[in-house]
Amino acid sequence: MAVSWQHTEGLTDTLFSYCPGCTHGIIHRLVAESLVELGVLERTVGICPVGCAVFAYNFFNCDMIQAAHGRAPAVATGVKRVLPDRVVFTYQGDGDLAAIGTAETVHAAARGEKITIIFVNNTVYGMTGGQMAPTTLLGQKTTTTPSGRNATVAGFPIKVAEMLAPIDGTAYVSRVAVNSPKNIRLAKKSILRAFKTQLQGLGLSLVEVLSTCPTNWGLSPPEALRWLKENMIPVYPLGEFKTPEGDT
Amino acid sequence: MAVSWQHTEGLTDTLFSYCPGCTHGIIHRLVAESLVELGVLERTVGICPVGCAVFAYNFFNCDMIQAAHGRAPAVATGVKRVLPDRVVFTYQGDGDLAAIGTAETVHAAARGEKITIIFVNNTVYGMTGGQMAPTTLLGQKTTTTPSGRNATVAGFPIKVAEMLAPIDGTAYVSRVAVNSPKNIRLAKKSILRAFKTQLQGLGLSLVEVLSTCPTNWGLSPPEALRWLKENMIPVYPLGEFKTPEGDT
Amino acid sequence: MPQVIFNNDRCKGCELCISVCPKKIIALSKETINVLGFHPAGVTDISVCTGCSFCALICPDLAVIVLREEGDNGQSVNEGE
Amino acid sequence: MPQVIFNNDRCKGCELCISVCPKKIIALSKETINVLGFHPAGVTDISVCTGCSFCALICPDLAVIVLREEGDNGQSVNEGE
Amino acid sequence: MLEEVLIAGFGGQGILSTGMLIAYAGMDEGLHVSWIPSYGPEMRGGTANCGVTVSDSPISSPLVAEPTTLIAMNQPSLDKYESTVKPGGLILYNASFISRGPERKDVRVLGIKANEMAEKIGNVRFAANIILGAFIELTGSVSLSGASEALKKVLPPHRHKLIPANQQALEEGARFAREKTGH
Amino acid sequence: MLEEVLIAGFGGQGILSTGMLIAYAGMDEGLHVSWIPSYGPEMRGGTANCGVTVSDSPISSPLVAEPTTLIAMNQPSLDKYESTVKPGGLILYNASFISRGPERKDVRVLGIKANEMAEKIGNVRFAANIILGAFIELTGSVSLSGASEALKKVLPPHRHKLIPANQQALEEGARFAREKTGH
Amino acid sequence: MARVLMKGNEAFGEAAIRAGCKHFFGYPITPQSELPHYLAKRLPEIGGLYLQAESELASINMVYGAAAAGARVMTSSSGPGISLMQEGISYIACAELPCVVINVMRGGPGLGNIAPSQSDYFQATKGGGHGDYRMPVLAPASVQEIFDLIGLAFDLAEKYRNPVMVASDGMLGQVMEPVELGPRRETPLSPKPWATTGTAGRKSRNIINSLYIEPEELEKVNLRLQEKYRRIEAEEKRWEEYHTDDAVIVMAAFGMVARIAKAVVDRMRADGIPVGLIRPITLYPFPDAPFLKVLDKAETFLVVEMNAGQMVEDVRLVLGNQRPVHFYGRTGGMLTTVADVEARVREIWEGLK
Amino acid sequence: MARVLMKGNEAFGEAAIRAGCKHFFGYPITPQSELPHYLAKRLPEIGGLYLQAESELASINMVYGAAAAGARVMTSSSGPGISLMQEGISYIACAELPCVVINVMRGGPGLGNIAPSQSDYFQATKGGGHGDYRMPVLAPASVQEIFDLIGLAFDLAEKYRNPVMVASDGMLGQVMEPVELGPRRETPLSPKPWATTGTAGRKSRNIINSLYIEPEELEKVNLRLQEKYRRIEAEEKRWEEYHTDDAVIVMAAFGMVARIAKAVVDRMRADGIPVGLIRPITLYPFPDAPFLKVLDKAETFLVVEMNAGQMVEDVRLVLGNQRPVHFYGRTGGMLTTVADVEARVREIWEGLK
Ligand SMILES: Cc1ncc(C[n+]2csc(CCOP(=O)(O)OP(=O)(O)O)c2C)c(N)n1
Ligand SMILES: Cc1ncc(C[n+]2csc(CCOP(=O)(O)OP(=O)(O)O)c2C)c(N)n1
Ligand code: SF4
Ligand code: SF4
Ligand code: SF4
Ligand code: SF4
Ligand code: SF4
Ligand code: SF4
Ligand SMILES: [Mg+2]
Ligand SMILES: [Mg+2]
Repeated sequence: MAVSWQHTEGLTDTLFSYCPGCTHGIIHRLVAESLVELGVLERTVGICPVGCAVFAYNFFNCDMIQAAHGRAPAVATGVKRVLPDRVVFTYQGDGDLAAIGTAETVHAAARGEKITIIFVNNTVYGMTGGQMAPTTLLGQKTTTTPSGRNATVAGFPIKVAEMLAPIDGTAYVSRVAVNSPKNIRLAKKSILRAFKTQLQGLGLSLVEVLSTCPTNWGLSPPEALRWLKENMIPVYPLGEFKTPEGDT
Repeated sequence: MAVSWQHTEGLTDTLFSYCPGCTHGIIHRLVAESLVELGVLERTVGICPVGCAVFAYNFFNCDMIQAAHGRAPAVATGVKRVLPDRVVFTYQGDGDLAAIGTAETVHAAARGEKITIIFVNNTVYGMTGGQMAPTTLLGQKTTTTPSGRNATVAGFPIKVAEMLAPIDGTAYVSRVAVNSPKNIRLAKKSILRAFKTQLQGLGLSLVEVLSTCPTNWGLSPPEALRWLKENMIPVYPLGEFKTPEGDT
Repeated sequence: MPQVIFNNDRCKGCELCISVCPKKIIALSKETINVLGFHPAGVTDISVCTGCSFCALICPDLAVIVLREEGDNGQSVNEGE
Repeated sequence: MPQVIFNNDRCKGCELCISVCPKKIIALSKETINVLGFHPAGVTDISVCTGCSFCALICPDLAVIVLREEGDNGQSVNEGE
Repeated sequence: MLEEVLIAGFGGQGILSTGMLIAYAGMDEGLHVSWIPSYGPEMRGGTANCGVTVSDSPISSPLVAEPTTLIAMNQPSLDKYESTVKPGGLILYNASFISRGPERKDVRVLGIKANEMAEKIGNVRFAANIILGAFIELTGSVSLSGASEALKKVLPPHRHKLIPANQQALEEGARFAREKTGH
Repeated sequence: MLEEVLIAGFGGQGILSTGMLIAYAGMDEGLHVSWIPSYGPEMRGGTANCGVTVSDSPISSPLVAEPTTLIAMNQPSLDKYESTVKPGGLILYNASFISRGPERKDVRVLGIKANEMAEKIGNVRFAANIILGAFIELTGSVSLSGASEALKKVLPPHRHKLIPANQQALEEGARFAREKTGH
Repeated sequence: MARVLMKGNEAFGEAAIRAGCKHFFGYPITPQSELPHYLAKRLPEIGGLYLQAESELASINMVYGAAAAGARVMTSSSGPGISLMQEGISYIACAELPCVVINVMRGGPGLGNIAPSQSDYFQATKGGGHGDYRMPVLAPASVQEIFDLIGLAFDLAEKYRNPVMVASDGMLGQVMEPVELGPRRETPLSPKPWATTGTAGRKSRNIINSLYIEPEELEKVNLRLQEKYRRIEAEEKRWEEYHTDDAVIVMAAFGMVARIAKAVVDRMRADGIPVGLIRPITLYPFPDAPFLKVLDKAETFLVVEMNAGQMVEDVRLVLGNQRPVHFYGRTGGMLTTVADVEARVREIWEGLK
Repeated sequence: MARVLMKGNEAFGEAAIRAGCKHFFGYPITPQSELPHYLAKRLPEIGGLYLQAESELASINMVYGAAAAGARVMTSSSGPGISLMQEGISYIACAELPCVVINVMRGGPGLGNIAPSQSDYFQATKGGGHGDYRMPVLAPASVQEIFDLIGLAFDLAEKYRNPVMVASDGMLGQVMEPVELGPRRETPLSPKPWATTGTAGRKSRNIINSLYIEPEELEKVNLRLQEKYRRIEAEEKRWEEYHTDDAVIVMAAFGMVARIAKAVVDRMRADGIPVGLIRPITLYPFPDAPFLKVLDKAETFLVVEMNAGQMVEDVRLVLGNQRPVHFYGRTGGMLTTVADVEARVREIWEGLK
């Protein structure tokens, strides 16, 4: 019998620190599997953010660096410029990447850093208790938008993939979701492609992954998958926004 | 006889601190004239950046705040949220706005702050001695790209107007130049329009103004105008990228 | 027949596997509480399992392994929406 | 006839006005040095001045004022490229 | 009088609000009180705990490192905190979730199948209040009526209709403790 | 020996490199030297100045607040710094640009129409070196040959063909000073 | 007056509102997040503004703008976020704008952890930003005191046109304690003729600035600032004394730790050992008077902190080498307990005999 | 050896290259810009990397990454930019990464100006970032000494796995002075088995981290750091003494100011007045020994700084109240001149008689 889905050596045995049903775990697995499939695990350096994935250094089975909130792309730049033949990736939440880390993200993109960014969009600050993120949907209730995000006061959601794709320097930009087996398979393909782009030295690759935060959304994990599909995907459409072959 | 071009009361009598032939002075005049024509000068608060325009508080004849490098949009946000009926503008260089201030710029845009940003793109850090800016052209020599900007090392120019126009929250985004009488007239129209957008409460308005830095470009002022036309405009095309009526 | 192995000690009882199983043959065991304090998931009737692996794909905690006959790829990528 | 008034004390001798004057009637006065230490600009032959105001438009240092007849708008916006 | 209570269990078991009931009751009785939750990413693991201090003199540190009473709502909590209880103190545990009871001999111990009792009242949610009732009965540090009163402040308005059932839970717990210990 | 020179004028008049020539010459003669420019946005106004110290003992502060010699290349510089010169010191100024000479009576003063002299050699660019030649002649703090040598280090390679003309400027300046002051 | 149970972090928020603060700009960080949560709810109710900034950098610069525009304004954060505000605080200090910054301190350095700590003492009191500036730093020791000190913080900020920091530790932020709520302040806020509100109705332009390109001018500004700091040092030192009159051993501790120290004083006195406590309420200006006052009886001092010994430098600066200054501290969020401090005091007492 | 005229800022760059540094990340700021200009040119020539970051925040975090990857790495800035690096420096200190940070100090606070200053002393020595960390701070007084101290800075950084700051003032950055250039260091850099370079060829994963969520663990880290700082304090204090043996008045000054003080010593001694100078070369660890050593002769001390009196606290901490400690300083870029300091010394001398 063949093992079709198996624990990957790209991950340690350590139990994830995520809440039950939080899809951060799925994304971890896809990234780890990709590194293993490409045979680059032992020359990979990963950068974890500040956010629920802050403990990712316990999970990814490669050398890892924990970066200051939002600065992972700068840290990755430091690593990649010193070790150009290593595979370098960051794993960042929406608060980390799209709020406090906006400048580092845009400029790593503009410099065409040969790194891969896994960007986990769950529309909230998970770790700190469900505050509004730059990606919070209009009308969405969070601990800091108790009556729902109101554009007049709190502004509009930021569409990261759309913002970064046109920047010269990015080579691959996509948006995927991990709300269904099908989308998980597509997400895996996209993540693989992002790392391949890095290996080819083409520029920055970024995969925005729509993810759930059942805890702070106040939903059961299966409800959260549904909420993602019904509310997030319409605002954050899936697809490849830029490929090395040309914008799509 | 009618005075067709006259010292505007939007400016003080203080002599500009800019180098001979630096077009910062033209942009100052256009902004000041606009504030006077709209009759809002005495309810305007301007924010100056860190850059050659750091002394703008000596020149604009209205209340002024000097902001930390790159943070003018955050400072403007603080002012506007406290005094929503005032006209608030920032005047920022490319280092200030597009390097260190990237996050503040993008987020003021995403929040749809009802402020006007005058963004002076002169492809270098003027004040500190002509270093590379995010807007430096590929191949352009600066004090920190002595052999010309090389994308592999130093990345690609950032196109600010193009990056900000698609962000929900911006209402008016344009790019103009002050290299000729004709373009100066068009620039004036655009700046007026930006302030009108603010007065209508429609969201953030930004005018990117292509400007010269004869000193750091190592050119005479007339040569600098020509260099702007021949080298900058092809990379940074002029036009309105977003208007309240819809993207153009 | 495919085999679906649940690692009880990793399961957080999130029910995502349950929600995607096309055959509705996964359930939490209400009686057991695992080391983590959760009711772990398990298969109720393996005989109808298609080996589609949706359960393993969606499990965020690496608590599911699916074994199936060589050559049987379960459902295709385009399914499982 | 239009009048073109140069404020010598503000002029930095940058020659931008010179470069845009369609009639090429502006020059720096090589003899004078103003308080700022520059050779200030001035009109050499006002009789051919069109009153287009390009000089005033482009002067970055508010050193030029153009006076012209009512109703005469000089050149239009689309000129002066 | 100094009562330092540590309440620990899963998130969702009403740990934090149970602690608040004690604090409110104590406050209304004119005592010095403090309440402090564990905070941060431990939440992620689904555990929750809080420390409540009730005292007749000002409280120096609100953190409960050596509780006089431990209320353990699940096995990991009991395992983790059993050893910290002050000698002579009290351990109350939810026997519905805990099969392996405490081993300490120098403290009073009472296991309560609180879930089962709560379900009888109508909802497992009341389990924590059953144990709280027992705590009040056994320590007398606050009054049952004080805790009952406090429900109004602690429960959000849309749950106020559950107050009677919660009060019943407190009383059931108290009665159980009285019967069980001959208190 | 302690010579503290302040050289001031417009940007583009060769202020900074003239200062460097003194510093290099001093260094090669085994003296302690330092050179420091004014820096920052004053540049924007088109002014430039630098301070050069040449001394036979270690230099405490390279900043020249009270120069022993002021070399003023334009009117604003002379106006600004005239009063700072040490009594008994020296003021050299470019009379081509400066109509209102210094008023101090307690210092030596020499005005040089350096632009005109430089144009004779072929380019106004040599004006600063003409004044430098005069400075060397009048103070002897460094040698003319030292300054001539230093041209190689200070001028960028593509200007090395101008070295002879620059040397001529130094000599003209020295000669002028000699003649003018009977030095 | 109503006696309610309130969380420290919420008390910061409510106290600010009661002090007339209507504008808050901040970025979430544990262990202070209940503060923004509270204000996100409460401020709109009173017609105020809660704005979540994109970062602490943005927060502090929004505060700069709001303060320039004349508002009573506050931000709040913890260790890493406060570090990011250092440039902004230096600007605010130089531009002489009033504002309140709350630091609910957590374990450092680096990302550290979110457990209580007092390890940002130096940063707060000596100036973590560049240049010669200072700001009053207030350290509440109970939820009730938060109300007093937040009010004071705003008053000092406006009186001196200076940023004021309120330094708490994570424990105080998280604890719920009973508080008596006074009435909301009805007094009109002080006029701010310097605010940049537009020139309408005014003769001259207002400019908010920290750039003084001429050294002469910048020195003048610095002299004015230093003169202000001397005034603050003369007028604003605050502290609490607890059984110091006849104390042979005098402890010094601030914030929550002082409560632990108080319990130790009680225990020791119960045993007849004359121990006292000085609790600095202002960390800057540091209260020297209570230390100098006890010198006739006090033989030795013990500073207790949740850090590696930072305030101990200020105590040493006051005492010189007139008396030994001992230190006891825990770091990384480990708590100083009554038992541990007591043991240390007993040890010192034994040594004295 | 070649004697060349070199600018302080360029010397920082050349010295770093000679110390084996091949990676520089920075953001322009006056008065240190010639440093990036120099390295932008020189580093590519030797196969190194000059990268202009989008901000100082990015710079310091690129440094964090490059140091984690095992490189000898440096950044440089001035006041406002250094303030923006405080969070990053705290992270680097906790993650124990070696790197060198240069601060060419300018007038503060706020935007201040670009004139020379020493007003970031507290920030550098007490920790401007959050948490209990320290870093060695070296203060060169001449362009020549820049070469010595940059080499030392990298060595200390790697020996202790700690950030090291080199604090200069704008004057030293701008001045050109003759220097003798030693040979470029050929010694291999120290091995860094802890670096995150990929696991290939290694048994276990390397992790660079500053998060220790359990207080017990974070306290252990802090104890280890404190132990390291005690070691640094024991082993790395450096200073220069100038005529201190028989000095009745002892001055203390660092950096360029110490040269002015030296000139004052010479002038006073020419008049037969026994004045001496202690020049701390390490500002942290602060050299106490030379102060204690002179106590039998020295009756009074004078600290001279280009700030409002920051190092004076460290001198007072060393001396307690054994001797009066006077202060003379200028701020905002105003320069302490030989004449002014001399006047102050004479005044003190008169007072002694
Ligand atoms: C400088 C700084 N500011 C704030 C924080 C607090 N903080 C920790 S995680 C986080 C946001 C996390 O949200 P996100 O990046 O969306 O990740 P998620 O937890 O949702 O996966 C914040 C604000 C911090 N650690 N450092
Ligand atoms: C935090 C900080 N970093 C760096 C600087 C130095 N600095 C002053 S102006 C400037 C760049 C100015 O360039 P730009 O914004 O393009 O304006 P320009 O002078 O070209 O008009 C820099 C880097 C500073 N003052 N503060
Ligand atoms: S808080 Fe949200 S994002 Fe974080 S682990 Fe829990 S569910 Fe996931
Ligand atoms: S340096 Fe450049 S941008 Fe600045 S004033 Fe001069 S010409 Fe203008
Ligand atoms: S493999 Fe498919 S059918 Fe079988 S249990 Fe898993 S999800 Fe259900
Ligand atoms: S998806 Fe995984 S963790 Fe969730 S219930 Fe199923 S087996 Fe358990
Ligand atoms: S108005 Fe026109 S024609 Fe007349 S001087 Fe000016 S530019 Fe020349
Ligand atoms: S454009 Fe203005 S400043 Fe320039 S030369 Fe003409 S008048 Fe003078
Ligand atoms: Mg998130
Ligand atoms: Mg620019």
